[in-house]
Amino acid sequence: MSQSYDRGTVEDFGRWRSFTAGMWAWLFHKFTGWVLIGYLFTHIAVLSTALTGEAAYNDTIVGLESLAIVRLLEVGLLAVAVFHILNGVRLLFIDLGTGLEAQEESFYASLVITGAITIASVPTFVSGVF
Amino acid sequence: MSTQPDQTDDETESTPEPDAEPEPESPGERRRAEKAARAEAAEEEAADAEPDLGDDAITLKVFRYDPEVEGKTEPRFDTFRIPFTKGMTVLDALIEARDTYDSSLTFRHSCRQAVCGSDALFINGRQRLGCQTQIADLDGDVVRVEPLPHQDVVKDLVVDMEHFYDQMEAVEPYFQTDETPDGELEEQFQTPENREEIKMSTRCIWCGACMSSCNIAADENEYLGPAAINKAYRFAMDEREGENMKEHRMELIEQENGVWRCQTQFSCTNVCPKDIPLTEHIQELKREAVKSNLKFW
Amino acid sequence: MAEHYSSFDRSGTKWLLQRVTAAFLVVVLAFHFFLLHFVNHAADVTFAGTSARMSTWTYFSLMVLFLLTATFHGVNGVHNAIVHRDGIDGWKQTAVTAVLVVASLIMVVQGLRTALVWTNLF
Amino acid sequence: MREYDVIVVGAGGAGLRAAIAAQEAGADVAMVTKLHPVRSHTGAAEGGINAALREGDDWHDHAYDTMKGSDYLGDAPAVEALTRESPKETIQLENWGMAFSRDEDGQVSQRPFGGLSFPRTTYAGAETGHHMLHTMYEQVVKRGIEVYDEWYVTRLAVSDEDEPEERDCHGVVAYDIKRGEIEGFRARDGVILATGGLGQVYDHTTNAIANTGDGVAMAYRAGVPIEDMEMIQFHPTTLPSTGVLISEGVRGEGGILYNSEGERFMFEHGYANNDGELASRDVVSRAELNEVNNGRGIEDEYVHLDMRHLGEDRILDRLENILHLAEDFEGVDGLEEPMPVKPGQHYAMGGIETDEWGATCVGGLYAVGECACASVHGANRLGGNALPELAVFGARAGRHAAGDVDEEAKITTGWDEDSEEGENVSPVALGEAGLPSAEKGALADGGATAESAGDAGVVEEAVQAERTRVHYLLEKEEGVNHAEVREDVQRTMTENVNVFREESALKDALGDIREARKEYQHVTVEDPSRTYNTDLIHTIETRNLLDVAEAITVGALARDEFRGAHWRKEHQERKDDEWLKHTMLSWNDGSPGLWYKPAVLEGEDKTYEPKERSY
Ligand SMILES: Cc1cc2nc3c(=O)[nH]c(=O)nc-3n(C[C@H](O)[C@H](O)[C@H](O)COP(=O)(O)OP(=O)(O)OC[C@H]3O[C@@H](n4cnc5c(N)ncnc54)[C@H](O)[C@@H]3O)c2cc1C
Ligand code: HEM
Ligand code: SF4
Ligand code: F3S
Ligand code: FES
Repeated sequence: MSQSYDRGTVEDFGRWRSFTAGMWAWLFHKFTGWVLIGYLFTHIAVLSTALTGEAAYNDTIVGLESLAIVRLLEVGLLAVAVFHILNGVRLLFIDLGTGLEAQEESFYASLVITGAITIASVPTFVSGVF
Repeated sequence: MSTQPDQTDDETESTPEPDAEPEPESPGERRRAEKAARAEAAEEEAADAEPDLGDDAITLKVFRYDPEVEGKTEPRFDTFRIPFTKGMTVLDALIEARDTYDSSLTFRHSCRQAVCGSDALFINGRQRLGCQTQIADLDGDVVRVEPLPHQDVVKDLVVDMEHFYDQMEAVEPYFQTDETPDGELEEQFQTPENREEIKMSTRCIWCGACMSSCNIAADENEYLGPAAINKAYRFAMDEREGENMKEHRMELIEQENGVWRCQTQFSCTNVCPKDIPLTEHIQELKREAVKSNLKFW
Repeated sequence: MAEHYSSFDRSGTKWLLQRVTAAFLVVVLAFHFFLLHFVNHAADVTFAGTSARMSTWTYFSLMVLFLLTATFHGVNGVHNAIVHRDGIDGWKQTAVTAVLVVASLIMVVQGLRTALVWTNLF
Repeated sequence: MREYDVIVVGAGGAGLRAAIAAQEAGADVAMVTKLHPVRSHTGAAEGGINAALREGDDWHDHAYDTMKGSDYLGDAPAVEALTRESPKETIQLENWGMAFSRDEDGQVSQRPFGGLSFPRTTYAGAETGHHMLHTMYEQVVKRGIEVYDEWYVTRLAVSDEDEPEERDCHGVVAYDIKRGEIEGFRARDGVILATGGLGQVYDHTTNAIANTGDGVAMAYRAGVPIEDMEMIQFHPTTLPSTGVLISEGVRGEGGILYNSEGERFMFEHGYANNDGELASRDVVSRAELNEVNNGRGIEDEYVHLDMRHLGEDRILDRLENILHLAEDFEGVDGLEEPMPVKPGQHYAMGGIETDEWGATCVGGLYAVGECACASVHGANRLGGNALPELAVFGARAGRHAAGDVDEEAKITTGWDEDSEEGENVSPVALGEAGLPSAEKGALADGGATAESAGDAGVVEEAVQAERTRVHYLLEKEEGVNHAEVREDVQRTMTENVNVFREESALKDALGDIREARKEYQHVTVEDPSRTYNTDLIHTIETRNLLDVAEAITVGALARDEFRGAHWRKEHQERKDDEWLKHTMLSWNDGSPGLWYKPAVLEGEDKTYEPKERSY
């Protein structure tokens, strides 16, 4: 074969403008999954302060929870988790072979519901720090 | 009028340098150089005059690349203005551009009726068959044509299909039965229902649109891709092949690079010009695989 | 592939487990979030409170299962993403697997140790 | 140079079947094709495969129908080989897994087709060709047969003895489209041409853009006679804007043709009182044009084909593909409205002269499929008879080339004692358009090499000649683009050598073709690239179109009678005393000569007596 032009990875991702619902769902699911597992690691790390004693644990939790930034991150975490759950359920249905025709709609539904739940829970999450 | 350089990529479209030393050039080269110069002049004129092709002219932006032709080794977009006629397809427009303006414009095509699978292209941001895409159905007045993404470009709109063919051929894409009929004129019966079940999967024309649209199949990886899995489906679901053969087929598609890699992006299903429900077929095979595994557990 | 029937196919098993854990996680994660952010506000969590919950068998075993499934689900997801998307194989694949397995083992051990601090079941 | 026992040129249905057969007979086979096999135009065939499979049917009846359909210009031994072996080949395809449509009891389905006395057209939806092509290619993959795809065969390596019958074919020269390299392929046992149709001679055709009659033109220039080239089939139901085919299956299932007055004209105007819409294709095509010419066409161009009354279920089950075609290429919903249709070029009955084993008069050279003329279709092909031809003759030629057959052929090839010299009918000179001598070698394709060069030498020489030609085309000074020449040819053919043929128009066409030949001398290739140079390929193809178009027109002018697809204004009847013979054309190193050969009407155990052909 003579030369050919390899457009490379950059161009693969440069196509995001033409992504369809299913691709976005895939991307978001990936992203949220990674955030969740990342969080799980930190979560366990935080919790294991309990190993050094009751006081250390309580102080860490209270200390962290009093930071506005942590509260905001928690809202983000909720959004991420809710999307991952909803889209995860969507994927489970797809795996079972139901609702394939409605795959776009169900993705949009996941997004909307995630948004709604996130907004609705903001008061609960931030109460006490602002 | 002739090809017009795309405004955004104009650095790549440099005017041909006049040869400094008298290189021994062939008549063909000389002719081409002259022609290029003339075309250039005509182009400038045309750009000034803004040729009038009627209200119905469309603008075609086409990806150009040629590994050995000067000025084309850096990919660029060329712009053609084509008079629009009713019922014109993107393929028609490309042919028109080639036959009237630039005969070096290169693309695959043959049947003009969506059966040969030669002209899967990236048209306005989506994989489509040029011959099956009515220009009137596209949004906007600019038609942007690129070679299929995720594949190496050989020249202009022609991509290297070898990887796709390799994947298609990796799934043992041929009918095999547990037992062959004895008599010369003996058919293997198949219920109309079973034929119906595999019908959609047999429609594939090997155009490669699906593979090109799948992010998982992109890159240098060995994922079989939707078309090849669909091919496997076509045989695995065909009752005439028999149970043992089906086991064998399931093994093939359950490998590392088989069905498990699909992340249900659905883009394959979206772009398939033959409306094959690819994702559905892949998912069905995943479930079949789990089921057949559970049986032996 | 010759050994196909003797053992459950690896990638197929993991695929299925990923779904099964997901289905389980839907419930537990929702419960977890609800309990620790809405019923009991996260800011009000204390060692004593956690300890009390952890001292019932149902809650304790649920949390341990939660830890195990979430770890499997998350780490396996990451593993798939790396191995499948980038299509790496050979020693690189082995290395990725090893790192991920070690990391999750550390996390599970650490998680269990923490859980044992709280509980008075043993 | 690459070397194989058998080289198959073209990978449509005919080529694939030939390759499989040759390989099964033990030959080392390679296929060389300008398109990837699954891109071949066999994939476009819709309707079905005729085979006498069922109780109550008999291959003799199929042979009779075919002979009648051919208007008694078919050669009986070939027709009988076709109809006798078609059931076997069809079931062979089924055994290879082809997804035929099925009856309730699980057998393959059959449906009625034009000109058949029994519903024996075996089909797979309205995509029979697609399934057949893919099934065969799958078998080629299974057998690991070597395929050179996107290699364009430009010339045959034939030795240059004086008489074509003494010549031998030693291989082919091919141009690797992707790399731009020319290479020789030596065939130890045989070269099988299976290059398909020539529809691009016309501008309104059901054929693919790649159907440029390359095989016919190459064989013709190598000295092989070509037969009945004037016999071009115009299909009555093609979409007006693109020429995309609406399968005869629609009429087979009960579709009805209406004119602008809403009359079912096939009956109401008495074109075919018994079979109506299902009369033979030539009859229906002429009827439609007659309606249009008499002011009963819609928009003065077409008629309507209505299938709405068949009901959605039946349409979806058996003709779904038609709905997509009508929608995508004409914007018409076949479930809601009638589809516009008009006749379009569809099939070439004529082609390279072969016997019933696919062998030509040049040693080691075979031709099968649409590029060949065995002849099974005579003056008119019945729908559903081409696909079985691919399978039957593909298999026969493959086996023969691999040396697996020692049966004498009943059909003779080349000049023999029954042949008769023809008169020159053309008002203008034919053949090579007086090229400047320096370039002659670069453009003429005739037999090329001296005996002394040896077998491989013949190929080597042909490769050299081809390199010169390609170099010449790429380096030529300023000139015209092949597309202009091609357009000229297509225009004049469509205008003058169409369904209705008239002496003065045919002569005009020959004049135009002469002009086009002269133009072609100035043709240049703009694209200097070696990589995927389609400009070069199309330029070479255009040369082939010229030769083929001329042959069609010469034959049409010579045959002053009305037979099958060939209608002549001045000669409104079939002249059996004079014209039960094939028109033959030989290149004679650049100056074509016309001659005739009697049609073979004696079959195995009966002679097919010409009867009036009414439907
Ligand atoms: C729209 C349509 C519908 C039809 N429907 C039916 C039907 O229902 N029933 C029926 O019996 N018949 C039907 N026919 C007729 C039949 O399909 C064709 O006659 C037949 O498919 C021709 O097959 P082939 O193998 O000879 O050629 P093709 O399938 O055309 O293949 C030609 C091959 O030759 C190769 N080739 C050509 N030139 C060169 C070259 N220079 N170098 C290398 N390779 C070359 C090409 O790449 C290709 O692989 C239909 C035809 C058309 C157009
Ligand atoms: C609560 C319910 C959850 C559901 C329904 C769910 C569902 C899923 C599903 C179905 C997949 C597979 C996607 C695929 O292979 O195509 C997946 C991937 C993943 N999940 Fe979850 N999940 C849940 C919770 C979690 C949690 C708690 C974590 C973190 C610990 C997590 C981390 C991941 C990761 C990292 C991936 C891989 C993403 C990728 O493809 O890159 N998930 N999830
Ligand atoms: S599955 Fe569809 S998109 Fe993919 S190659 Fe086949 S026809 Fe093309
Ligand atoms: S786009 Fe790719 S991820 Fe699966 S659903 Fe289609 S193969
Ligand atoms: S040209 Fe054949 S699919 Fe478009």
